[in-house]
Amino acid sequence: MAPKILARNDKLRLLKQMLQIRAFEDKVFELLARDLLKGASHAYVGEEAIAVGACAAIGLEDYITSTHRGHGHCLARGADLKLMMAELCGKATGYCRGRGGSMHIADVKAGNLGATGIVGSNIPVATGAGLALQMKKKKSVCLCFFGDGAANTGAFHESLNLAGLWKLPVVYICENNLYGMSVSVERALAVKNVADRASAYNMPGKIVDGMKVLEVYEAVSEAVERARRGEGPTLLECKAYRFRGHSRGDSRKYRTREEEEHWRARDPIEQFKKHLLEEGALTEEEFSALEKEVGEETSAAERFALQESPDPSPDDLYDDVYVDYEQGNTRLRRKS
Amino acid sequence: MAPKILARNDKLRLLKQMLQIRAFEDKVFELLARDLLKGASHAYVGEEAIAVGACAAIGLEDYITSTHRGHGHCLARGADLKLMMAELCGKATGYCRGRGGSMHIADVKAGNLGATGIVGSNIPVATGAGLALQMKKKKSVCLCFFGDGAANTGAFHESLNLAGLWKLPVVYICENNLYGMSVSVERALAVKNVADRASAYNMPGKIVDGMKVLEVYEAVSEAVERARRGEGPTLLECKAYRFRGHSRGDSRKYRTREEEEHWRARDPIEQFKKHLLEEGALTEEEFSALEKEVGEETSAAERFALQESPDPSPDDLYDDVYVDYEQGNTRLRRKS
Amino acid sequence: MPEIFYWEAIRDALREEMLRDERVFVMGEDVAIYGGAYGATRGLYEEFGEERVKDTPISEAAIIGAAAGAAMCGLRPVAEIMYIDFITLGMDQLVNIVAKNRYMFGGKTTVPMVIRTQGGAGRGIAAHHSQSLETWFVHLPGVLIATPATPYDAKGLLKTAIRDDNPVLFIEHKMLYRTTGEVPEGDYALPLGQAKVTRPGSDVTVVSYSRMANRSLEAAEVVAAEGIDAEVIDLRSLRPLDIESVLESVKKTGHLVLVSEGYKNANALCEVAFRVNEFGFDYLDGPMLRVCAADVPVPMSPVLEEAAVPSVESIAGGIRQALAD
Amino acid sequence: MPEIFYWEAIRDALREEMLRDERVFVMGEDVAIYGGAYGATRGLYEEFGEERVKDTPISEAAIIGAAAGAAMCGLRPVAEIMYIDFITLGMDQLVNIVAKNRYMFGGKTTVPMVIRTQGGAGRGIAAHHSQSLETWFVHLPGVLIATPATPYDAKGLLKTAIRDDNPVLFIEHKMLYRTTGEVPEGDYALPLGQAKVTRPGSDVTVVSYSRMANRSLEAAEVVAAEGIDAEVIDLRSLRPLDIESVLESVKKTGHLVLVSEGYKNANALCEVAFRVNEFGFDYLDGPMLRVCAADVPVPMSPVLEEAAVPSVESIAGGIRQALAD
Ligand SMILES: Cc1ncc(C[n+]2csc(CCOP(=O)(O)OP(=O)(O)O)c2C)c(N)n1
Ligand SMILES: Cc1ncc(C[n+]2csc(CCOP(=O)(O)OP(=O)(O)O)c2C)c(N)n1
Ligand SMILES: [Mg+2]
Ligand SMILES: [Mg+2]
Repeated sequence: MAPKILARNDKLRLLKQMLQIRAFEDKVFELLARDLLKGASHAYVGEEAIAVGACAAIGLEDYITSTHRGHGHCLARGADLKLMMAELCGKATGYCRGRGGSMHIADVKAGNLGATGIVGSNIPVATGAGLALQMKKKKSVCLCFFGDGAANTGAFHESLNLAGLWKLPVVYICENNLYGMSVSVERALAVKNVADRASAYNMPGKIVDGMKVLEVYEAVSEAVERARRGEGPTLLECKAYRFRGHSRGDSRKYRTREEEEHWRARDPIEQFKKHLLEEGALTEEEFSALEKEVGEETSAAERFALQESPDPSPDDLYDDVYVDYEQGNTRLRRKS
Repeated sequence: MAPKILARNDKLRLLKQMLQIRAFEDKVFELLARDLLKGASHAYVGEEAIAVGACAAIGLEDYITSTHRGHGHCLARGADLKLMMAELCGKATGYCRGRGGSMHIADVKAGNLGATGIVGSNIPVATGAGLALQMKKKKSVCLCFFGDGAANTGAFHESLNLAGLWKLPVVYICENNLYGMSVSVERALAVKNVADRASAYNMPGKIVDGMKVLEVYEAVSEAVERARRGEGPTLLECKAYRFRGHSRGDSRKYRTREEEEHWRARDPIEQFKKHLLEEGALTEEEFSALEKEVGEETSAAERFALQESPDPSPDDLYDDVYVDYEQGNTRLRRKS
Repeated sequence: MPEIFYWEAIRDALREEMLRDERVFVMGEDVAIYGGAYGATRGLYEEFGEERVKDTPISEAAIIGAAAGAAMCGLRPVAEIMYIDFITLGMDQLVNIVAKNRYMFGGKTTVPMVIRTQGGAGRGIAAHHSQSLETWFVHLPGVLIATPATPYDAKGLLKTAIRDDNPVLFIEHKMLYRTTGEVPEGDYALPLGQAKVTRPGSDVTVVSYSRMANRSLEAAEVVAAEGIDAEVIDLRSLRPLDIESVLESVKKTGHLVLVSEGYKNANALCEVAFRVNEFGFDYLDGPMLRVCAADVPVPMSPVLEEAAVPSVESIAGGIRQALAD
Repeated sequence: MPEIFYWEAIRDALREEMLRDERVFVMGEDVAIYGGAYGATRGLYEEFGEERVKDTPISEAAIIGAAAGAAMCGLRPVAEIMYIDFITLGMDQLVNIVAKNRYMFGGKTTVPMVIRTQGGAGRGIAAHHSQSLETWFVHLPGVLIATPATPYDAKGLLKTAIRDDNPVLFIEHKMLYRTTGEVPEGDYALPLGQAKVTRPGSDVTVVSYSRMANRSLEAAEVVAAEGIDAEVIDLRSLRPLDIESVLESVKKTGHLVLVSEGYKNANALCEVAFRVNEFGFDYLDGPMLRVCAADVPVPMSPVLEEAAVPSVESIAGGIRQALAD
């Protein structure tokens, strides 16, 4: 079954999401620089096509799991910019009431099982989500995002083996941005491509141009359909590049400026914009209007986070470690 | 480079080792039944050709790592039956002074880095041994034994990736006896063969008839030579069968008696004996003499362990947790 | 009341909960056809089929992590880790996902799952199959911990664990599976966090859990013959911890002996001691005393193994010493 | 004496030991080209090359296990686990191989390796990057544990750790890398297991380690202004544990406050408390008191994060309360 052909509106939605991710992260880095935002933030800039293309292929009943580089997944899954920004700023109004920050945004009810600070650690979780969907006899799937570095973790291996064995409805989407922090794929992965490992788990593996949102969309759609048909998981490797350093303070001495230029010339937003202009689905004016709209949304998110949102109260520190129990000073008790 | 052709004497040595393993374990199970030996013992019977064939391919400067099913590796690596039996009986004279028992025999100085009770957990250790050999610019190798079940652990994946990446001199020898405890390979491994995974780590993978000691010897010799040449690791999968249950008390309801019969008809000792008889390297009389010799050695080992060896003293309980420190009642102190 | 085995109590709890709630399922190594390394899932595969009783590959991290994912998506997995020694392989999933997701995600998700595992020495199977590692998880917010010592407690606490919306680490003891005890027929659930005074006494309080709770009781009988009247408390769960019951007892006795099969150094029961120091400082007539496993990897040799963990005699010795100090 | 950064002290120790002993090498994630997430291996790759400074894949179990294998085969690896939170991924190797092989194999092998890692909160990087998990390893026979609070201790203890034939867990603190302190030039090594009295005092003993040792010192100055003369002890290593120094101090002061950034429940310092109870029961004029991290996953929000770990103010509060009790 071929993926659904995207209507013009859908395509413009994808473009907008990509712009949102970029604008959001530009803002995040501005706030980091101004010390208005604390913590570590890993930028997705350059990789927008992956999350956006992939999430366009699923519906409300499906799930995703995210990574430490999760803003893109979140936004593409339909997150509210305001609640996201509030979360990054550690505010009570954020997705996780300020407890998670950039690396731990989740919105389980909306199908986002969460980001994680431990590389590879959501791969088993996604696999378990797939198991639940299979056991409940749902036609739903889980998209599992992870990096090239994560493909060398034990969790990757154990999970993909289980999914291949049990034919779980999970699409494993490796975002190969050529580096795990400072270590290049050639210096970390014994094989050339992560997708080369698919055969070790009895699932199809495919390399996708991760700088092209429609290619990602199509590949993920196909894998999703396969999973919905009960034929099991797929391993997709989206080749891409992170334009920024691994995190703030990374001097990027492990890669050349030439390499960066080469990839910047393949900017996924620019490519998609060009494509849409060429097929007549977009005009320059419409693009500018979109950019403006996104800029305003981002500013509104900033305002919401920094001006309209309270910090969490230290009094709430102990809330919600457990369901139905409360931590007193001497004893954890079941609430009555 | 082809493996060294084995002289008649060498072949008889291999035969003897296989007989030793079998006799030793028959004795172990007898002692277990008579309650003279405590703990868990995992029998290698049926798989003797693997350890014996593999260890014949290495020399004194090389290493092995073993598993929970380690008696065969130990004996093939040249262990003293007496010290082994004493160890299984928890005696002070055993390889590990009675602290390790069946699952933790080691003789590091003689090149056996030890058995382990945690499935898969010696795969990283073997990989580190390979690293040490490489860094010391030795031409030595490490043979890493593990089961089919271990091929689904995270440790397997992380280790083989590292070894493939760094071209470490390690030969990974999977003893595929069709089951991990009660779970058949088909119900645990997403692919048909463990060797199919070699390509995921950029190393050669090969399936070997694990019931034929000379085939194992040849395949391991080739992999060892490759490693000595600095060309990196190999993954060998030796297909075999454990004739006994996983451990005592296993009713083997996960497999059929027909399947057992089928494999018993391929007994590695019988096959090798037949081969040697046919090529005129052995007579029935010589075989009987060998069996008798091995029987006597085993009895001597039993005697040594049960009659000539003291239990460890509870006073030594705290010895050797640390080098150069002693544990007093209140404080761990550096010995002066 | 019928007497049944500890393993049967666990099996019955699983079975009844699976009948009650179709979201409950069992997964782990050798839990289906084999029925579990210690037989605690025997018969479930035959009754419920592989849909709900799942043998897994040897992949502890994936077992725990997949259970977590399934739990977040509405199921109620009971995952088995065959030996607590192997939980180290799924430690990241347990510590960083299972225990933290709810809080870290702002209280907006639940991870209702049980990890059944077992620990303890006694079978001569050495350092990789004999540890008692519960202390680590007492030092980890986010999971509840049950440590039943009897068939009755095992069944009642496991039912509660399965019904609880929090992740529960359910730690059995390998030497208890073949012990028997009275268990009422039919459904009952026991609350987590309620210690049980298994022997009332007035001279000294002995606090323990799991197999050592039974040994402590035996030791109390030994010293009873010498005129020492020990009160024995089985904590039954390590989180929640019923410190009130301990305080109440120490208030009466003035002496406290802690007994655990975990390594001595920084043993979880030091927490009990600390709280007694905090909230019952004036109750104490002498130093608190502990009888724990030696700080060594559990040795295989039966002679050494016996010396490495608390025995009835060493517990009795501890009780005597507490009163002598 | 020159003042250098904590990260430099570590780097210098590594460098000097690598020059001294060619068996010493460094491996871990981003330790080579990047120079370590917190810069503590900067320059080593340039000086020693990739032969002895090895970037690894993201494979914590393989890092620890391979270091163990290499150590058993005669090298002296210094493996880096970037955050102690990730040690959970190599937990089996650390617990079941590194810590046990020597004893389990009858004392006939050694595993001379160092695992360098770092813990602690303070950067707003939340629950997966802010834990202080040392307690687990205090409850694990077989590894020594260093927790330096100053550049001087960091350099001297790391040298000892590398030269020691035992596996050593060397736990740095992420908020200390950019603190400075006086460090003599050239070679010196500090013994493990010797606490340091960083402030003599007579009213109350405050025991801590790592970053909290420094905070405790600040808190002591705060209460000094109120007339409370606190003695502050930095344990510097958690195994061996210098309980004598603590006992000596408590004998003098009669009061003990324990300060740790680890979770409160079953915190490793309960071990110190237990031993003081055991060997210094009569020294105590009131309950021992602890100031630890809250029993919650460390939250990201700066407001909550600050509330979750001991602050100078909360430590000062603890000291006051210990004297009020
Ligand atoms: C288990 C673990 N090890 C190390 C780290 C530190 N770390 C954070 S991100 C990262 C690189 C991850 O690489 P990759 O999976 O390719 O994702 P990317 O950052 O490139 O998106 C590392 C090493 C971590 N967070 N978790
Ligand atoms: C990590 C771990 N999980 C589970 C076990 C329990 N166990 C012991 S042996 C075994 C089966 C191992 O299978 P395989 O690797 O094929 O080796 P075999 O026993 O067949 O030789 C299992 C599950 C263990 N010892 N370690
Ligand atoms: Mg990457
Ligand atoms: Mg097997």
